[in-house]
Amino acid sequence: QDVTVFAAASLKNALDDAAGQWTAETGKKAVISYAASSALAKQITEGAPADIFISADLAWMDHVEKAGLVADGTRKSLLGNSIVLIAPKDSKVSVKLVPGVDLAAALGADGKLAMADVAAVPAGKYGKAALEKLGAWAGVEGKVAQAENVRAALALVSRGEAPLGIVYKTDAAADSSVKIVDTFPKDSHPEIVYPVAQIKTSKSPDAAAFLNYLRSPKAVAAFEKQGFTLLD
Amino acid sequence: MIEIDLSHRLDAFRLDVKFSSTAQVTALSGPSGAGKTTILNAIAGLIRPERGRISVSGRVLTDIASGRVVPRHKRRIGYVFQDARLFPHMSVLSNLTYGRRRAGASTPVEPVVELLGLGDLLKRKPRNLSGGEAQRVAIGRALLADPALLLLDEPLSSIDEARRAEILPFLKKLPESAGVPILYVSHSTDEIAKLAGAVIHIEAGKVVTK
Amino acid sequence: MIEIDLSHRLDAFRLDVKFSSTAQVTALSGPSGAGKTTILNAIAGLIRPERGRISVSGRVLTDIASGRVVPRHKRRIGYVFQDARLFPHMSVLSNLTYGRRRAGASTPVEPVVELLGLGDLLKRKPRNLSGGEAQRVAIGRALLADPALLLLDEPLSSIDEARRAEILPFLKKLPESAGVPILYVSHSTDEIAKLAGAVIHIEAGKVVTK
Amino acid sequence: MFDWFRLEPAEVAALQLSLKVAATATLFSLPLGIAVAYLLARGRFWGRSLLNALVHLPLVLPPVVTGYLLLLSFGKRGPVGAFLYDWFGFSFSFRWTGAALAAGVMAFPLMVRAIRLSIEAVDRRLEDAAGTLGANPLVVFFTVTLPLSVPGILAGSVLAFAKAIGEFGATITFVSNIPGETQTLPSAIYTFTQVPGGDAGALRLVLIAIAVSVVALLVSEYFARKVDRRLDLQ
Amino acid sequence: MFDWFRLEPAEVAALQLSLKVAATATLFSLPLGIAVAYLLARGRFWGRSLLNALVHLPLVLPPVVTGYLLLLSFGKRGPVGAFLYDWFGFSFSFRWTGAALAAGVMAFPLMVRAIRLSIEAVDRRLEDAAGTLGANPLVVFFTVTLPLSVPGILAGSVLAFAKAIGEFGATITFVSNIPGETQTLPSAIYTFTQVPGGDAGALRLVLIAIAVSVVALLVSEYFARKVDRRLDLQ
Ligand SMILES: Nc1ncnc2c1ncn2[C@@H]1O[C@H](COP(=O)(O)OP(=O)(O)OP(=O)(O)O)[C@@H](O)[C@H]1O
Ligand SMILES: Nc1ncnc2c1ncn2[C@@H]1O[C@H](COP(=O)(O)OP(=O)(O)OP(=O)(O)O)[C@@H](O)[C@H]1O
Ligand code: MOO
Ligand SMILES: [Mg+2]
Ligand SMILES: [Mg+2]
Repeated sequence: QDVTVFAAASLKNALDDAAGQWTAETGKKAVISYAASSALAKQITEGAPADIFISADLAWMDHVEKAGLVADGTRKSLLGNSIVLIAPKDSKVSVKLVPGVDLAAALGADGKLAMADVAAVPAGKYGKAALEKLGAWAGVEGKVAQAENVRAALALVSRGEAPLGIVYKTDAAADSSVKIVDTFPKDSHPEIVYPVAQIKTSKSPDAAAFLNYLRSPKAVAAFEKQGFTLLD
Repeated sequence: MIEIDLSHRLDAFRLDVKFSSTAQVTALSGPSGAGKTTILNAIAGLIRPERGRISVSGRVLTDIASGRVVPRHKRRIGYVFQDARLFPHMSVLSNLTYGRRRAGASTPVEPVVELLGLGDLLKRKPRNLSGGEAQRVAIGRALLADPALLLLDEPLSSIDEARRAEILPFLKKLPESAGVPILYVSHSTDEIAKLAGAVIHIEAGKVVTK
Repeated sequence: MIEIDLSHRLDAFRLDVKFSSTAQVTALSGPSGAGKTTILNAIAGLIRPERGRISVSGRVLTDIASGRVVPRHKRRIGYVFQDARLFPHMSVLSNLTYGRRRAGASTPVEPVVELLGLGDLLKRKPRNLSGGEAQRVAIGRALLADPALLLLDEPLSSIDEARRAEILPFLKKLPESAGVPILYVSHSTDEIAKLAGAVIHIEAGKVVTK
Repeated sequence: MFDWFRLEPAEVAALQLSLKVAATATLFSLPLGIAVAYLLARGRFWGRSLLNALVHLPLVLPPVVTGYLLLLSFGKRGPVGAFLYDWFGFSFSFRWTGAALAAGVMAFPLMVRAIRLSIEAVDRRLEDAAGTLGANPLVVFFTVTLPLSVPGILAGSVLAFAKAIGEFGATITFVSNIPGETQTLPSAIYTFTQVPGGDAGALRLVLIAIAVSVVALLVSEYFARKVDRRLDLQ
Repeated sequence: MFDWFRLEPAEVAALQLSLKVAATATLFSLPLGIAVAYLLARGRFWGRSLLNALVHLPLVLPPVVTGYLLLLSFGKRGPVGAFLYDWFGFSFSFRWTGAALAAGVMAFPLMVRAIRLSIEAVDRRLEDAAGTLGANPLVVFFTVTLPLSVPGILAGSVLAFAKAIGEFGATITFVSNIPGETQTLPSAIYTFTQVPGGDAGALRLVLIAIAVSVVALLVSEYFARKVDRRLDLQ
C-alpha cells in the first residue's frame, strides 16, 4: 500500500525528487497530493486519508494538531527557507534591507510591492512581519499588491508589473527574469518553517519510514538543490 | 348530440354562447373574431371556461359548477387547428400516427393517406411542406387519432377544389360510418350547404339566429 | 407587365415555368403543392432560382445569366404570406407600419385600417389574434409598404364573406388607383373570376394551358 | 520537438481522469438539469426564485468556498457523506467520484440555463396539440417538449463538459490533488504553476486541455448540426 | 446578532467594487457577446470552429492560467497592454478595470452561448418577411432578430453577472488583491479561508455574496417576465 502525503504545493519539485529516490531504493511508492496548506489541513480534519502532512506554515499544522490528528511525537520542523526582495532583471534599483529602509522611495510614484497575501499566505505573513520589524511597513502598506500565492507575486515582478516584490528565496533563485535585490535578515521575521507530521489515523506501515527518509542524504540534497535548508 | 353552454372572457372579448345540436355535422359560422375558435378550444379542453357545461354524445367533458373537467388527453377529440401545428421534429408519417399510437387505435393508415394524397410526403419534415400539404397532414392526424368528436377549424381553406371535392364527401360519411360527429368552422356557404345538418351562427361572442 | 421564366429544384420537386402577363391582376391557380408559393418566393427574392429571369413593369429583379439579383429589401414587393408571419414582438399598429417606415412612405394608415376592420386591434399583440384578424393585419402590412407589386398568397382564406366582399373590390381597384399590379394565388374560382384579368394555371411545377 | 509532447504516466492519468470526471459529471447531472430547467421554465410554485438562486450559487461563490461546502456536507464526516456511507457504503471522499460531484455542481448553473432557455422557446401550441391527440402531460413532455429542447440540452452539455474539464478550485478543495485518483488536468496544471520552472510543464498540459476541448467542441457542433437537420430548424 | 452583519469599511469597499466590476464586465462584453453569438449562430465562414473554441477557452482552462495569460498580454509589458498604454495612456494593471476585464473574459463563454441559443431559435421566416418589407439586413437584425433574442440576452447577462460576482482566480492572478482597488468580494472571502479560524468571517461575506446575487436574480426574473409579456411568448 502506498504512502499518501499531503504537501504544500511549493514543495513539489523537491519532494517529487526525494520520493522518486525513495521508490528507487525501496520499491515503495509515495502518492503526493499538492495543494495550498489551508486546503490540505481542512481536508485532514474532515477525514482525508493522508498518512503524512507537510505544511508551509506552522498555523495550519497547529490547526491539525488541535484537532487531535497528529500522531504523538511525530511532529518535526523539517525545512527552512528565507525571504528576499526581488526586482525585474533589468532593474537598476538597489536597496539594503536594514532598519529604517525607505522602500516607498524605491517603488517610485505609483509602483506596487508584490507580495503574497499578507493575512493568509505564509510568505506574505513573513514579509509583512519583516517589513514591520524594519520599520518599513507603514511606508508601503498602501502600495502592496497581494497575490494569491508566492508564485503569482513572483509573476507580477518577472512580468514587470511591479518594480519590487517579496518572495521565497527558493522561488527567486529559479526565475531568470528577476534578480534578488537583498535577503531579509534572519532575525527580521519569525523563523520560516515547514513542519511535518504523521497523521494519527494513518494505517500505512511505511509512513514512518518515509518520514525518516526525508532526512536521508539524498532527500536533503534534493531539498537543498531547490534552496531549502534542513532544520533539526 | 353536442350541448354547449359557455361563458368566458379573453381581455376585452366576451364569449357567451348556448346551443345544442343533434346533427351529424354541425357548422359554426360567423365573422372573423366572432369566437368560433375559442368555442373549439373550450370543447377540446385547451381553455377552461369561466362558467358552463360541455357534453358530447351524453358524456360531460366540462362542468364548471360540479368541478368536473376532463383533462384534454382523455377527451378523445380530433382537433384540426386553424394553424396546422404539425410537430416539426417528426416526419409526416410520425405526425399522422401520433394520436393513433396514443389511442392504441388500429385504424388503417393507408386509406387516409390515399384520400389526402399524402403518399409521397410520408418521409418529409413538416417545415417545408406547402400550405395545402400541411393542412392535409393535420386533417389526417386528427382522423387517425380515433376521435369521438372531430373539431375542424377551416380545414379546407388552403386546399384546392379538386381535392376538396374528394374530402368533403368523406367527411360527410364519417359520422355514419365511424360514429364520429363533426363540429365544422367554415366561411364557405358552399361547404356548409354541402356538409352541415345544422348551422350555428356566432357574432361577437353570441349565438345569432338568422 | 410581369415576365417570369424560372427553373428551380427543391429536393424532389422541380419548378419549370415561363409566363408573362399584362393583366392588372394575374391569378395563379393550381393544386396544392404545384409550386405557386415557390414562384412568389422567387419573385420576392426569398429564394434564388437556379436559372431564369424575373421582371416586373420593365424592372429586372432577377437575371441569373447576367448575375443581376436585386436584394429582397430593394424589390418593393408587398408579400402577403400564406402564413401571416406577423412580428410577435410588435403591436398590430407597429406591424402595419413596419414596411411603411422603411419605405418612408406617407400612405395614410387610416383607410387601410378601416377597410380591414382593424380599428380595435391596433394595440394588441399578434399572438392572440384570431386567424382572420391576423390575416387582415398581414394584408394591411403589405398594402402600407408602398409596394410596386403585390404578391397575395391565399390572402382571404380565413376571412368571412362579408369582409371579403369589401376587400375584393378594393384589391380590384388597386392596380389602377395606385399603379400596383397584383399576383394572386387562390383556390377559389369565384374570387379569381371576380378579380383576375389573367389566370396562370400551375400543375406539378409546370404551366398548364387549360 | 515531439518528445516535448510525450506525456508522463502521471499526466496521462490526469488526462484520462479529467475526461472520465467531465463525462460522468455531465451525464449524471443531465437528468437533474433537465428536471430543474423544466421546473424553472414552467413551474409556478412557491420557492421557485429560491431554487433559481440555489442553482446559480456555484457561479457566484468562489470555487474554493463551494469546494469547502462540499467537503463539509459530502465529506466522510459531513451529514450527507456519512449518511451515504452508512447506508450505501458509497463515498465521495477523496475519490474520483467526488471530483465528478464537484465538477457537476460547478457546471450545473450553466447546464440549467441553456436547457431552460430552450424549453421556454418551445411553442406551447404544439404541446396543446399533442394533448388533444391523447398524450398525457408526461408523454407530451417526452415526445414534444424534450425533443424540441435538444438544442439547449446539447448547448448545456457542451458548456457543462467544458466547465467540468476546467474545474479546479472546488475539486482540489473538496477531494484534494491525489495523482491517479483526484488529480485532474487543471489540478496538475495548478501544481506546475506553484513551483519554479514549472511553466513548461504547465504550458504542455494547457495545450492538451485546449486540444481536448477543441475536439469536444467540434464533436458537439457536429451533433448540433445533425440535430438541426433532424429538427429542420434551418 | 445584527452586529455580526455589520460590515467593516474594507468589506463595504469590496462589495461595492464587486458590483462595479460585475456591472462593467457585463455591460461592456454585451455588444461583443451579441456580435460573436450572431457570427457563431449564422456565420458560415472559415475559422468559425476556431472562434468557437477560443470563446470557450476561459471555461476550459484553470482560472489561474487565464489570469496569467491576461497578465502576459494585457500587462504593462504585454503586447496589448503596452500598446494601450503608449497610445491611450490606458492601463489595466492593478486597476479595477483589470478586474472587470478578467471577470468579463471569464464570463464571456456563458454569455455567448445563451445569446447564440436564442438567435438560433429565431424564426427565419420572420426575417424574410422583414426583408420583403424593405428592411436591409442590418435593420432586420436590429428590429427582428435582436428583439426576439432578448430572452437569451437577458439569460446571458444574468449568467455573466453572476459569474463576474464570483470570479476570483483569474482576477487575483491578473491584478492581485489591493483593498479598495482590486479586492473584490471573492478575493476577500478567499483571504479568510486561508487563515485558520477565518471561517466565520468568510461565512459572513459568503452570505453577502448570496444576498447580492439573489437580488440580482430576482431583478432579472422580473425583467424576463416583463419581456415575455412584451414578446407575448407565453
Ligand atoms: N388570448 C387572448 N387575449 C385577448 N383576446 C383574445 C385572445 N384570444 C382571442 N382573443 C380575441 O377573441 C376574439 C375571438 O377569437 P377567436 O379566435 O375565437 O375568433 P374566430 O371566430 O375563430 O375568428 P377567425 O374566423 O378569424 O378565426 C377575437 O377578437 C380575438 O382577438
Ligand atoms: N424546402 C423544400 N424542400 C423540399 N421540398 C419543398 C421545399 N419547399 C417546398 N417543397 C415542395 O415543393 C412543392 C411546391 O411547394 P409550394 O409551396 O410552392 O406549393 P403551393 O403551390 O404553394 O401549394 P399550396 O397551395 O399547398 O400552398 C411542394 O410539393 C412542397 O412540398
Ligand atoms: O501551499 Mo502554499 O506553499 O502555502 O502557497
Ligand atoms: Mg378562428
Ligand atoms: Mg402555397
